[in-house]
Amino acid sequence: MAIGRTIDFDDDDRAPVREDGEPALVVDVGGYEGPLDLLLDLARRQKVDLREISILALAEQYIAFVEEARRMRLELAADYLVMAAWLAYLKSRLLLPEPPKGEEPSAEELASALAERLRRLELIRAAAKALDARTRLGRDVHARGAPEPMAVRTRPLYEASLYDLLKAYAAQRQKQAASRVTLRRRVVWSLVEAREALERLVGHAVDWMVLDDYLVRFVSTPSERATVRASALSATLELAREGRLALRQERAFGPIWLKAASAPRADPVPEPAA
Amino acid sequence: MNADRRFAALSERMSAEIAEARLHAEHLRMAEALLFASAEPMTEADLAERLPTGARVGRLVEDIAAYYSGRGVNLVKLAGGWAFRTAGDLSWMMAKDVVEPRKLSRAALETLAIVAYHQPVTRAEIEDIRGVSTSKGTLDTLIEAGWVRLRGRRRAPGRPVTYGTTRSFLDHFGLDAIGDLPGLDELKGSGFFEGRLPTGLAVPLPSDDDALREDEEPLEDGDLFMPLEVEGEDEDEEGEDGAPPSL
Amino acid sequence: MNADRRFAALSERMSAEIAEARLHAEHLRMAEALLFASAEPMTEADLAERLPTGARVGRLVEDIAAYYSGRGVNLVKLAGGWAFRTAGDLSWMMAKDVVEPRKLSRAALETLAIVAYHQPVTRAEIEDIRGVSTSKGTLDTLIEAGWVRLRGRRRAPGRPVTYGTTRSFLDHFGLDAIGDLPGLDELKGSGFFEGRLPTGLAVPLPSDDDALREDEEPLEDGDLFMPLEVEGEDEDEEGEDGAPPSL
Repeated sequence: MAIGRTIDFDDDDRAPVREDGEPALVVDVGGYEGPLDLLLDLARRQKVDLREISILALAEQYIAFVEEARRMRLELAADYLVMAAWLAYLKSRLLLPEPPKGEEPSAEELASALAERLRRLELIRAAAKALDARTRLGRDVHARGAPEPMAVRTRPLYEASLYDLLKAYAAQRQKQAASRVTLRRRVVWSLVEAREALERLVGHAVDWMVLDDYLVRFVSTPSERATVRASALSATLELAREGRLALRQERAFGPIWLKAASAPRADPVPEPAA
Repeated sequence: MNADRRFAALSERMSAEIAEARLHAEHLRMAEALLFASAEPMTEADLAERLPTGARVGRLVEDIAAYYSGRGVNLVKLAGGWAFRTAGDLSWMMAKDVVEPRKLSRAALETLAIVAYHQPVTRAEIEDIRGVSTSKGTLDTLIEAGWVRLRGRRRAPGRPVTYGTTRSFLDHFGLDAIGDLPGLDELKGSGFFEGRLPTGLAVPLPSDDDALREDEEPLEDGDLFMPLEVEGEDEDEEGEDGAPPSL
Repeated sequence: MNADRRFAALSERMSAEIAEARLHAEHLRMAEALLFASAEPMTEADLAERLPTGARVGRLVEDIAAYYSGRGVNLVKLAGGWAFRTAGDLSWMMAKDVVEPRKLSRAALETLAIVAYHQPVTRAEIEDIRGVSTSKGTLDTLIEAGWVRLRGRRRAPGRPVTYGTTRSFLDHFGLDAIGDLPGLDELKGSGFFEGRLPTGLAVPLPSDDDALREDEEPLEDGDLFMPLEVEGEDEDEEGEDGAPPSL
């Protein structure tokens, strides 16, 4: 059976080698893109108008093509064979008397569906060709070769709400107020001051006297009382250690009595175990 | 006097007309500059945005198109806008040392045509029409060229991605709108668009409208970074084992 | 006949001239298209190479340049060649202003608030209240935004510039007058202050009156072009090393 389209035996190095070492003959079906493409080509040979082709004749031609390929031991892709099987089935349905109308589509319906499908492919082929033939940008027509792009200048538009503004102000003022804490200058009677004062007084304390009485003289405001007392106590303890004062306290938290030591020494005695 | 009054009125009207003509001429210059500067088509809205308020964009574009007709450069309506392009009849001269754009393979061209005429279309539908499986590479090439885009997903089992064409497709093929595709009438008459679409949803015309159709849903964010879904295996385009005939 | 011969000669010459004019017109179209499509300026040699032999390139370019003069696009000589460019007086159209909403920085917001409440206020005073030095940029931003203006100069050593708010400040913040800024009690009442407030914290009565105060004197002309004096160093606003607190 002569098939119009040439069948090329593609024996270049891409040809797969079969397991038995014999080079496989691959049918390059002239650039057919699958069975539908082949069918369309066969159909075109029948009629110009696909609506009038004989599906029966088409099926026979296709099957003949496949059989010829097999006879020549050509390897055909599976879907060509599937299509062949389907067409053989369709052919037998078309030849046999039509069974009473059932669920299945009739043979005629199947045949016309195939014809429709071929027509659809043909149409899109024509459309693709027409698309390709259009004057195409960059091939047939050209855009401005040196477009002058639109420079974009961004202009900031600042956004802020009154709420933001007030919040910022209040936070700022509050932070500032908090960061500027003025510490009241505390009047502190330093240890040095206390010692100096006590040293000056030690000479007068020939008899026992209450420390508080001395302190009162230096205390001008109640706020100063604590610092004066603390410093004075530390100073008296120091002076007592040096043996220049005698101290006496009759009970815990009772008044502290002090008087000059009977034999004041010129030099402090070093502590035995400091 | 009557004659004087009439004369004054006439002179006033003429002054107004002269002022308007001058303004129009200045707007013509501006529109010409804008259109000339841009490589891509500008819509009338684009132009209106750039031109002084009150510019009559429709008339400006018409005037410029008329002015340039028959010249080496023409103002043409493309992709819903206007753009200057070299005259089509000079293509022989322009093509001399232009690097020939990569020739589209037949498979790519057919796939593009199916997307263009049948959009929104899924890969399965493309394969159904062509009768072979479509390789990922073919659609990738078309997306890369900027002609095909992912539109959305079909509301159908498997939620396949739907494809459509872009504005740049229209620009490249010299089309103003998708309805200007060549041979569309013939395809319309052929029942081509019935395709495999579920009955009742059949929309008879291709649409590259950004708005999704009823049977489409939007892509997820991730889809844009993984543009091509793998439907089954990815077989090579020219592979012998296309989809079995589904009739 | 003599007359006939002369007529024939004339007619022949005219035909030749018409043919030449037609050819020139066609060459004009080609040159126009080439110049339009070229990415770089084309020299006359470039053009001659592309145009049919015999094209008078010099005249073509001259004609095209003359044709486009005064139009929105001009043919200009650039880098030894010829190229179309937007007319110089329309170059402003080639830029697009994009308004970009930007949030005011905290530093700017604080500075603005201090200017608003304490105006007329000098930069040193702003810094004293904020406890950090104020960068030039911050006041610049506020001036650029149109919310702060230079009022005058304080009659004080160094004659520092005084700042105040503008009408547009009032507009933006929805204030009718500067006196509508809430006072201390209102701020407290609205919960802007948290916790205890130190006694003696006062919010001054701001004035954005155009009239200068007694301790202000007018700016000189030069001040407007050099709006921000640099007082000492310009340290970063948010820098840790703000001015030491001056107690």
